[in-house]
Amino acid sequence: MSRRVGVIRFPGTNCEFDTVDAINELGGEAKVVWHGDSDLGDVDAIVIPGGFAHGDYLRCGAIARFSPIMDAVSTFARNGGPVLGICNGFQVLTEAGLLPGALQKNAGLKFLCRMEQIQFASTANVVGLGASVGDLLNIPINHFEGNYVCAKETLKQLEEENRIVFRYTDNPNGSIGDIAGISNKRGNVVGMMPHPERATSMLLGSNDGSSLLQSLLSTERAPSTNENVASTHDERI
Amino acid sequence: MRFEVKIEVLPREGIANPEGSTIERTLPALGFETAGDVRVGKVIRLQVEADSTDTARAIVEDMCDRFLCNPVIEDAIVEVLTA
Amino acid sequence: MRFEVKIEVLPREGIANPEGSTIERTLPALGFETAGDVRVGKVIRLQVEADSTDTARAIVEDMCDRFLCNPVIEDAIVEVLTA
Amino acid sequence: MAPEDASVHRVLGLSDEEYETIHGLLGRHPNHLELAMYSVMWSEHCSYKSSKIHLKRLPTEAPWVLVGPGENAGVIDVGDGIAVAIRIESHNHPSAIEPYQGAATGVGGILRDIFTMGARPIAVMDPLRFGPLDDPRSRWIAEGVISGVSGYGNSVGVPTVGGEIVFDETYRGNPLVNVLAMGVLPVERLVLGRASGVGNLAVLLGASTGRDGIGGVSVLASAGFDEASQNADKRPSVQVGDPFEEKRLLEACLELLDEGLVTGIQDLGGAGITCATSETASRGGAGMDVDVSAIHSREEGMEPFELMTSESQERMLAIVEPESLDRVLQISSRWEISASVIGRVTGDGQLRILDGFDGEVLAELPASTLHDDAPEYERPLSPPENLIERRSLDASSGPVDCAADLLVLLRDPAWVYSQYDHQLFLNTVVGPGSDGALLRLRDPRTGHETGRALGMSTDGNHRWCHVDPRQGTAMVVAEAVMNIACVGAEPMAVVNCLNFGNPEHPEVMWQLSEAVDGMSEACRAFNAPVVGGNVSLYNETNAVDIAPTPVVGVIGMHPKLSNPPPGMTVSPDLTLVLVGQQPNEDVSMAGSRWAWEIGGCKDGTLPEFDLLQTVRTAAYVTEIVQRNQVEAVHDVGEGGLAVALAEMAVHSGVGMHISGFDGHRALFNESGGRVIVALNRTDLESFLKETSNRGVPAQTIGNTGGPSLVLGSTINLSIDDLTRAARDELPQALGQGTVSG
Ligand SMILES: Nc1ncnc2c1ncn2[C@@H]1O[C@H](COP(=O)(O)OP(=O)(O)O)[C@@H](O)[C@H]1O
Ligand SMILES: [Mg+2]
Repeated sequence: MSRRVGVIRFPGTNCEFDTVDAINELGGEAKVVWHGDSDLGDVDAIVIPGGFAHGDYLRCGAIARFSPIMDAVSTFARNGGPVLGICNGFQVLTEAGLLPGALQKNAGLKFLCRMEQIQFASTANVVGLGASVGDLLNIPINHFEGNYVCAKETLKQLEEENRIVFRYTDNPNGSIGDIAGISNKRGNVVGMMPHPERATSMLLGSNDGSSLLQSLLSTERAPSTNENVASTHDERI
Repeated sequence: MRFEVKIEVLPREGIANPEGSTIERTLPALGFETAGDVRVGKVIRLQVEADSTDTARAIVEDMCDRFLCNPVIEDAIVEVLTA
Repeated sequence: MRFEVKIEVLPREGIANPEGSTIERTLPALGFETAGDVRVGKVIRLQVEADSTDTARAIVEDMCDRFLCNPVIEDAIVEVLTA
Repeated sequence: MAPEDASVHRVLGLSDEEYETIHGLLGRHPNHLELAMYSVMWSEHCSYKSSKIHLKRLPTEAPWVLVGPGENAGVIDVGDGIAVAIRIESHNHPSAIEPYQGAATGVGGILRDIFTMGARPIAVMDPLRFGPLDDPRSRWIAEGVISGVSGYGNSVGVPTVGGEIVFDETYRGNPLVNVLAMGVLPVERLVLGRASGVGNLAVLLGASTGRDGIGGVSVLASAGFDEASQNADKRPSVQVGDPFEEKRLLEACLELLDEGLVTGIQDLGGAGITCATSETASRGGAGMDVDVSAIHSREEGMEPFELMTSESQERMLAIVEPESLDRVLQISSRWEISASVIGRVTGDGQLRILDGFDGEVLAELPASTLHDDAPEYERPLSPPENLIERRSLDASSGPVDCAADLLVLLRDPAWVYSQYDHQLFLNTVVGPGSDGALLRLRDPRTGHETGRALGMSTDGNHRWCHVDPRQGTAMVVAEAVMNIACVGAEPMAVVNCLNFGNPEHPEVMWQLSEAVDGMSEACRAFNAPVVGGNVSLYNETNAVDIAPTPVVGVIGMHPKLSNPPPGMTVSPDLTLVLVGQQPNEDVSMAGSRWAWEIGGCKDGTLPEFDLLQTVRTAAYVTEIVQRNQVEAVHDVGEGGLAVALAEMAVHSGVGMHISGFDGHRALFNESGGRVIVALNRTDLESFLKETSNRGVPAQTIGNTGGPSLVLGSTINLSIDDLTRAARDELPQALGQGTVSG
């Protein structure tokens, strides 16, 4: 069981405590990890939460990826540790090369905060435990730069390798292939724009996010591997 | 020597540029019927210490590769302005 | 004739430029100790129909005044690139 | 110090009399720096010199009020050792010339008012008012302002949970951008903006000081906007906000407060360092030596008067004991926040500005004179000459096509609030899009739920207040209270932003005075004291004043929240009951949106308003919502009964049949204190019995179901048509790329 979860906090992150609360509510033990530390401590999983790391200046995630903690996150990911990037966390993971592609401004050029319906396209990843392909979830989005884009070959590869985790049923931001979330090849690193931690209580409108976080807590760390894991051309692992 | 450098970061060919399209849609209403092909990007001006224009350029190109520009979606044009 | 025009929109002198300052604070950690004075603005490239370079410039300057730039906080530099 | 030459004070906006007062206070002529400091502090914006005398009439006390007006924010005790800080402010004039940054810095400023009290800001609301949607410049302002609230608020990480959006001719050229913020804190962490303890240090935290916003107070916040003043020379005074700096500053300050490292703290807003140093010193009964050379500045060669009056954003002044300094610097550096010791608390009550602590004395004045001795004007006031004539007009005349009118009056603000993060912190049980917002209240020390929730709403109505500023303002307060009643919250406190025209016009002062009295009556009736506010005057274009626009924010408590409140969504086969004051058939339409936007008459006499009846109704509605006794609830506001019903129908995708209301007068009048309730048929009898026992009027008006909204024989519109009309108006008018005009 992955119970101890490190939630990374950059200056400008703002969903760290919401994420911690949601995880603890599900029986996990979440702790906030400062971006300037180089050691993750004893954790079984990592969440890079939403927010505006470094103000999202230059590009979302562009500065955050140079934070000292990101080396540890990369190592952890390479060793098969479960890593979930939510919203800004997804952007950081792409900038850091742990996931392919990039997130551009929404096609409508507006920030969007609202409930969206997404559908599981693959469950072979750390948030898919207990879920089935085709499952529909109501989870809020909250972003300006959530319009996923990648090279054609990358998209093809993502599809072939079953790495598209979620698709929107009604694309809100122009994402290629309606993509709301993807994983790396092994499925231990997932990035998604919707915020599962905001969908963990019916009092707030939905608890469809709980199962995703529960899955993260329940995943065994993927076996460490030395073989060269094939990745897309713009992934750095 | 201190060089002033200008870096233009533009969305790569083939990548949607909604900001450009929005401006393009608005222009005719303002009487600018003939304007078109609008692309919007970022410009970064900075100063850097270097021995020569070439080194200045090399330093800034390195900056672009590593940091200022995301090659998945952007191209950078570097211009060394003054010594 | 069709001209390609480049418009640089930069924060006016004395106006804070948070994006530039944030980049500036990051550069030393990446080994670019000597870089400084970073300012970030917008660049807009577009094409426009005009009789001459001067008219092209005039059209685009008008566009800037009315639409592309808010002189309260921004300056625009217009450059006519090619006919 | 050179004696002052005759005219400089006038350029700085000080009258000859004010100059003489300064002369008397100092016993000598002030120098330029001193004069600049008095001029910014005695500006309308900082001194409230025209309004103070009226504001004193507002009720401000209740056992739960910990801090009333006069501090950076009002604070109330909400039980369990938890306090709530709340404040509202205007950023009207900056937003007129640079909408994005004007609004962004408005959000930034109000958040600092909250965290300066030791509270973590957890909610923002943005009551916004713009010129007509068909005016390109007004659209440009509206879009810029909305993006600015979104860009700054989302990024700094505070949810925007509600607000208003109004378009009217009166705001062409002078938009109103008000921003409210609310935060929570453990009662024991409450810190005030006080400097005490001789030898303590004043540490300037945050952004560097630049030339932006020099004279912003006197020039921007207090000058009218006619065509001529929209010219370039005033422009550099606009400031640019940096939400990332603010976020780090916020976290750093809350950490300093958590560790008990500061004895007083004050945000820098209008009048910058002058205000912060003199206010902390005089509140603490102390003095301060300020070293201008220690101020971290953004530009070369800034003059002392520039450093002292700059309104650069994202700065705070903390008063710390010398032993705590190292730790303060450590925390600041961890959050990448600049920190400089710029002042020392002294015992003599003097504010001394020095070039180096042991250097030349550049200015010296009694700190308290900048506040306590600021002028207070009893400006002439008089009602408009033609008031009687105006009140005799019939506002119900005009061409009538009720169905078409309803489509015009419907507007869904979702396009606005979907650009705002309204969910951060996982408290938002009811966000924007209903009546009041409802946020779960969690203990700021542990994060644990208290099982209680805070209701919030902001409301204003320039149409009502134009017709009758006194009753109009009372009705505005009642509407705000009714909005939170609809989410089950009982009012605890009110904050207000008084947006008015030029106070040198006697009619404007009369409006302000009447509005204060109307607000006082209503706040007393609801037992909700005013804990803070802001006055914005000189809202005028080409010497035409805006319609009087007092905006109120109300906060209240839902004592026991286990389920989301019913909201306005109905299912088919429910009975609809109109609860509250029931207007006569010949009710006045004065001040209604119909009269202004369709009928074309802006005057008349407001419908009768029974405040005590409304208090009873609100209390009753609160109870039935708390008990989840009804299926749906929605108050009747702008646009009257027809709009309220249509909103419910659109929200639910369910039609309605209503009888007994025919014609535009019955459908669109804006008589106050009414709420629509939907309940199961089987509950109707007991419900009506209960309302009658409670002395709350109630009348069954129809039922839900079917694909259309059928209002008697007057209106029959499909839900699809209504939905399109409501949903499409804003995205079609805005968001298409607009022009500065
Ligand atoms: N500018 C805005 N920002 C955020 N929320 C808004 C804004 N304008 C309107 N809303 C929200 O939309 C809903 C309807 O607004 P409004 O019609 O003004 O409500 P009411 O008539 O009940 O006061 C409310 O929940 C309000 O908070
Ligand atoms: Mg309402």
